[in-house]
Amino acid sequence: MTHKATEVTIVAEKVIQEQIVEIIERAGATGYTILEGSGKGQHARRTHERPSVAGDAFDIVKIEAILGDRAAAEQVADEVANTLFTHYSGIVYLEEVEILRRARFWR
Amino acid sequence: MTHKATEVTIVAEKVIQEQIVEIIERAGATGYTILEGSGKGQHARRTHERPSVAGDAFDIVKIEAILGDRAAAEQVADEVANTLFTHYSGIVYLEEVEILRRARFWR
Amino acid sequence: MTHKATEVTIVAEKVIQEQIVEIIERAGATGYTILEGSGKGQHARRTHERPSVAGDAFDIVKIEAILGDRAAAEQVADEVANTLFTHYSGIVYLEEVEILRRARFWR
Amino acid sequence: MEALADFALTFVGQLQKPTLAFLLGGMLIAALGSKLVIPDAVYRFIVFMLLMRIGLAGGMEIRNAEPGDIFLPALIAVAVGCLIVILGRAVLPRLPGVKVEDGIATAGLFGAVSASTLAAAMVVLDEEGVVYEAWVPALYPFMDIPALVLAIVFAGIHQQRQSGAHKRVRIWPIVADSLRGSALSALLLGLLLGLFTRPESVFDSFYDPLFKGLLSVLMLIMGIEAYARLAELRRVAHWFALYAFVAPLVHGLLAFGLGTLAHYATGLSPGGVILLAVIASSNSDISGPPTLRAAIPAANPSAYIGSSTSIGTPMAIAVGIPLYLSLGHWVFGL
Amino acid sequence: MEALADFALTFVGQLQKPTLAFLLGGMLIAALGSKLVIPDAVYRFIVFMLLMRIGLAGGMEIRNAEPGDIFLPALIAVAVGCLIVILGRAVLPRLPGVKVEDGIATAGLFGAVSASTLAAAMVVLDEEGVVYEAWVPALYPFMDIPALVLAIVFAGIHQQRQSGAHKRVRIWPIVADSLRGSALSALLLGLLLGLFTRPESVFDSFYDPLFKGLLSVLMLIMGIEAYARLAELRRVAHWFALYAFVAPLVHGLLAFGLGTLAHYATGLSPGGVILLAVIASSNSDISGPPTLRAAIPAANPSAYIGSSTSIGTPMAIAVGIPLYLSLGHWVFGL
Amino acid sequence: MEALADFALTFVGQLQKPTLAFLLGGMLIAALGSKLVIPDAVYRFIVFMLLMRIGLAGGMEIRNAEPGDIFLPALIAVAVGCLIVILGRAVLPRLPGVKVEDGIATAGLFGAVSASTLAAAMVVLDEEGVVYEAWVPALYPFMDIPALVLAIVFAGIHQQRQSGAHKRVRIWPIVADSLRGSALSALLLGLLLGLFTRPESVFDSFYDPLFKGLLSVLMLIMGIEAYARLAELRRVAHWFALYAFVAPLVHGLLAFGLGTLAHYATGLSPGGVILLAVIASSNSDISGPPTLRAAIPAANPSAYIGSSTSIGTPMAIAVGIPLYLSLGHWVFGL
Ligand SMILES: Nc1ncnc2c1ncn2[C@@H]1O[C@H](COP(=O)(O)O)[C@@H](O)[C@H]1O
Ligand SMILES: Nc1ncnc2c1ncn2[C@@H]1O[C@H](COP(=O)(O)O)[C@@H](O)[C@H]1O
Ligand SMILES: Nc1ncnc2c1ncn2[C@@H]1O[C@H](COP(=O)(O)O)[C@@H](O)[C@H]1O
Ligand code: NA
Ligand code: NA
Ligand code: NA
Repeated sequence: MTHKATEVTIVAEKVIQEQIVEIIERAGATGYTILEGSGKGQHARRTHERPSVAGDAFDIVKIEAILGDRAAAEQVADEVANTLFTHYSGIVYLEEVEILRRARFWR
Repeated sequence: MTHKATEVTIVAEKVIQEQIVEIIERAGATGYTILEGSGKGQHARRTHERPSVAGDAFDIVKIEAILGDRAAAEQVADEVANTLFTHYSGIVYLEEVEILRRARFWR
Repeated sequence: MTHKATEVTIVAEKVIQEQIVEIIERAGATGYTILEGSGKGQHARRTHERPSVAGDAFDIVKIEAILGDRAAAEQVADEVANTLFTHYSGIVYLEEVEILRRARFWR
Repeated sequence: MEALADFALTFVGQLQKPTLAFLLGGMLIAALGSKLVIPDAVYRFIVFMLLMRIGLAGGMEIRNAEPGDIFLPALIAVAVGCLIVILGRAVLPRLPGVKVEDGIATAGLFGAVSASTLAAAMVVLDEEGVVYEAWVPALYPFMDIPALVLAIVFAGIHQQRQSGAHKRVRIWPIVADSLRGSALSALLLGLLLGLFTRPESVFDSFYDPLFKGLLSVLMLIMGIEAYARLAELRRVAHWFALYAFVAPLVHGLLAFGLGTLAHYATGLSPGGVILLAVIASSNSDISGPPTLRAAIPAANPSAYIGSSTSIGTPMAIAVGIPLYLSLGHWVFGL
Repeated sequence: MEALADFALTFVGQLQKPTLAFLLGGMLIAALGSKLVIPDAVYRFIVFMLLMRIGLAGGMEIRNAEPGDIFLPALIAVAVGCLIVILGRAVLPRLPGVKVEDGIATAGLFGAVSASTLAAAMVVLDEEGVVYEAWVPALYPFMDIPALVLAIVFAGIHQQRQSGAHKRVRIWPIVADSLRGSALSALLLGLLLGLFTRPESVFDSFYDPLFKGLLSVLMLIMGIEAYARLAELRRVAHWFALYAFVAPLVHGLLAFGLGTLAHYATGLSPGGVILLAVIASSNSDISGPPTLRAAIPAANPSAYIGSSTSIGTPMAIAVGIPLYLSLGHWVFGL
Repeated sequence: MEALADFALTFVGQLQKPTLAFLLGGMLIAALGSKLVIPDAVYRFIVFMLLMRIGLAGGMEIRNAEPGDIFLPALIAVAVGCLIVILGRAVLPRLPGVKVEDGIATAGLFGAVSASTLAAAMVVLDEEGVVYEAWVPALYPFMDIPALVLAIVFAGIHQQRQSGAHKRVRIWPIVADSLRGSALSALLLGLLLGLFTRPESVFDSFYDPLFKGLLSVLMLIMGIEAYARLAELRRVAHWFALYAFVAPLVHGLLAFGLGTLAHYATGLSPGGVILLAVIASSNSDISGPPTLRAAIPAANPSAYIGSSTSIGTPMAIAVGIPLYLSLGHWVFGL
């Protein structure tokens, strides 16, 4: 049997990874997953293949956290958008997913 | 507050990455994200760990683009399926997501 | 035109990757995609950047499989949760997606 | 008979040498299920190092070479590249179960050139004390590019016939794309640097002394990959396997013959003749497959990559190199 | 007393040598929060290079060795590997707060062998001018595999007792899995190549000259990792930390003693005795953890990896190596 | 006039040397659309190797240096780092279309130091037979950190003025963050190891002999990146490009002048003066950009990275190094 939960996804510059993770943890998430990628948006395109001559701060990371509580997920999304995306690159969105082992996602 | 948007995801051989990106940009997307992976489908299995003795054209990439306009997302999916997946490996699918900062996804 | 299908996503330690893939294939999936990442959950945090001094068994992988048949997807999720997540790290969840080329996802 | 005995001896001798030993070692451990993997970044760096080394040496030597000496071997390289593809185009699609596109792409890959095979031959010749003009390895693109272009043109013509639609194959983009690939870029840059600058200090302290050791690692990788891709080969017609066994030797002998003409005509060294044969014998690993995948989408990569990596390359290295070497003994009294 | 003074001197002397200095340097900068990271691809390539170097040297020397000379040291290696696990199995689970599975897995990891510790000892001996049979480092698998197998068998037995279900632990798959791991594959392939082919040219120009320098980078990595994983250790019972402090020295002394017997019985060199002690003292980093994670899922990796990487390995390198070296001075009058 | 002729000769001479040749070669192949990529892992390892080499050499030499000799050059380094940023802060934001934050961040990056430029200069001096104190390259952080800190402080002050809010910029975290970055960590660790331990054996067998060759690969990478990032530069005001052309030379000359004072005051060698000029001339690639991105989020990275990587670094290497070298000929009669 599955349960409803909300996944919040953030695609952003690696330089703010730690700050995003902090917001996610403060909102009560039991975990998160980080994938490294590349991307193009309003700012310069970054590719993952070229050597990181200017450091890896400009790499793109995709951070996903599933929260049992939808309000908490929305809070993460709002906080990231309002405090970090004013100057740094990134997008944030929510999805409804169906989880197994519900207790795993509540703290 | 969140808004509805459509995410189109394409998993395909890297050799057609540039062509997929072109289709996405032509459809009016404001950006896209690329993740490198490996996978198995109807064709030979590729793994990301082994050295790319035959070049990286055969690596698997996952390309995601969120579009504010559902019709545009469908157009991307159709075009990729009809023009590229005739000969090249790959799958394409759509998901509804909830975005913040709506203007970010319209051009 | 799109069709409904179910995506089952598993985030887990790489050490059980082969076992997860087997479950997916047994359930009749026509393919799967694997992404390498890092993450934090109930167990120690692993990052992908540091050298894998203790081997790569502890890396985090994200495995996604889209199945035309929802029951089969649920079966994958249940089996992974019940047989593997008793001792190994990981989460599993389902999402509804809209696929093109329906036949691609039925075996 | 004597020649055969010489070949047998040469072959057994080479088995003991690091180049062949690491190649076979890689196949062995892969067959035994080893999980040893040389990281992709290291693989790519090794290939860069070898091609830069080849390019630098070639460029430094071309400074003093007579352009006339190079002309005929270069022409032979172009001719052999094209002949291989024409031959493959004529033969492969006639075999039962072989799709025309698959046959053409495979012929193209066997006409194209492998940097690792070339480097292996250079180390073998060095160890045997056989000298060659340092610009001979730099003839690589003269065979590689024509072969790939011709295969793609053949595929285009075939598709037009099928579909009736008239769509011209544009040649220059294919040539440019080949030249821009990571392998040829490194080789050509090395050539330029060798020709117009004084890279002796880094050549002598870095690129040259590491050549042999890095090649042993590359041979290990090629061996592992050769075994790993056998599975792919099993999924296509058996004719590909047969072609991959025979073609490298046929191509090498063809080039050896034409090279011998150049030996008598313009003084190409016996070592140069042997290298020309090896270049022809080799089949592209790094640069060819992506080019073909992009340009001949209808061809099944399992067919051409499987036959090239699993059988063609090991044959060219393990059998071809000793064969041309012992032919060199025989023909030129090395 | 004198021996203690000699150890103190040896230890301080080693602190100045690159091997130990880079290890401690890595711990220092990690403690200070440095973001320096040696890329994973480089780490894996270094490990390959070191093990290939060890294997090649061993293989080339075994050619001339008496099989009889090797037999007793190999037997000692097997015995020590088993003894360590039996000891750990008996002691660890008795300690308060230690889960049986965690204790068994930790004992298995400390019975298994670390390539980096072994390589470090070889460089130290070379710098001190202490000679040893080149096949001694190749005894590595004789201790490594029995230790891992025995730990997994113990865990299987324990689980059967718990669950009542009777499920036999199959030994061969574990052995095969160990042999196929990237570390042992490289070592054994090197051994084979050294034994049956003539890899002298690449050994002398590539694998051997780079050994010492690459080891310094590896030591830096091990130091950084040792500090980084202290956090994991903090989350498990303190007894693991204590065990990790004491066990490497106990194991090393045990092997030193048995090795001394072999010295008198079959002429194992003093340097060989010291290396045997180091092999016993070391605890597996690369190959052990994944094997144990797969085979003893109920054991908490933080316990065994934390204690091994954070304390066991630094102890074996920083204290163990100088200790056995000064014991060698004392016992054999080196 | 004579000086100019000497510079022209020196410049043309350097074009032939591997350092400059590989840099320009990289720009060339990138401009021609080459897909050659040196893997990120290799790039990061090369940077580590170079900085460790620089640190070790510096540390080993500081052992015997008079602290008094180092004091004045270190002070000059700090002063130049600050002057560059003050100058840039005063000039850049006045230019039409230049945002204040962008100007400040760019000035900070040009005040900071590039390890690759520094290593390039060392190899050039070595090839020219110009000696210098091995601790001069280790002055790197004395210019780098003050420049970054001052730029961040300026940005903080500016933002306060804008927003009215009073938020103090804390300096220590910025300094600590710089010291912990991968580049400075490697340099400082090398320095410590050189100073307090005896790394001669690995220095002589590994870090030093590979220096020149690895640098040639790094130059190739920097050349490729310089071209690749031109596109970014095109999206920002043209004044950044102009600044990137002129500033490295102005900064280098400033440091050359102050260094000449140190030459007469405390005997800094002519080679040391030249290196001081190069350090000032260089602009940070690896460590500066992430620090600035984190600390001055309002600044557009395309402005500062584009101008630094695409124009500033090539200028510092290709024009700056030959310029200070020929100045050295002229002023010190080298
Ligand atoms: N419409 C989009 N769809 C998917 N990913 C996007 C989209 N827009 C931006 N991104 C990702 O978010 C990163 C930062 O975006 P930006 O802030 O626009 O530069 C990009 O590099 C992409 O990886
Ligand atoms: N059912 C599926 N679920 C998830 N990923 C798939 C599926 N089928 C194919 N893929 C991905 O798409 C790639 C190309 O598929 P194919 O065209 O079937 O070879 C594979 O390598 C997988 O990464
Ligand atoms: N709430 C969550 N949201 C997203 N990913 C998670 C979550 N919890 C765990 N994970 C991922 O699953 C992996 C294993 O989780 P765990 O079993 O809790 O250690 C973690 O390393 C994360 O990558
Ligand atoms: Na060929
Ligand atoms: Na041990
Ligand atoms: Na500067």
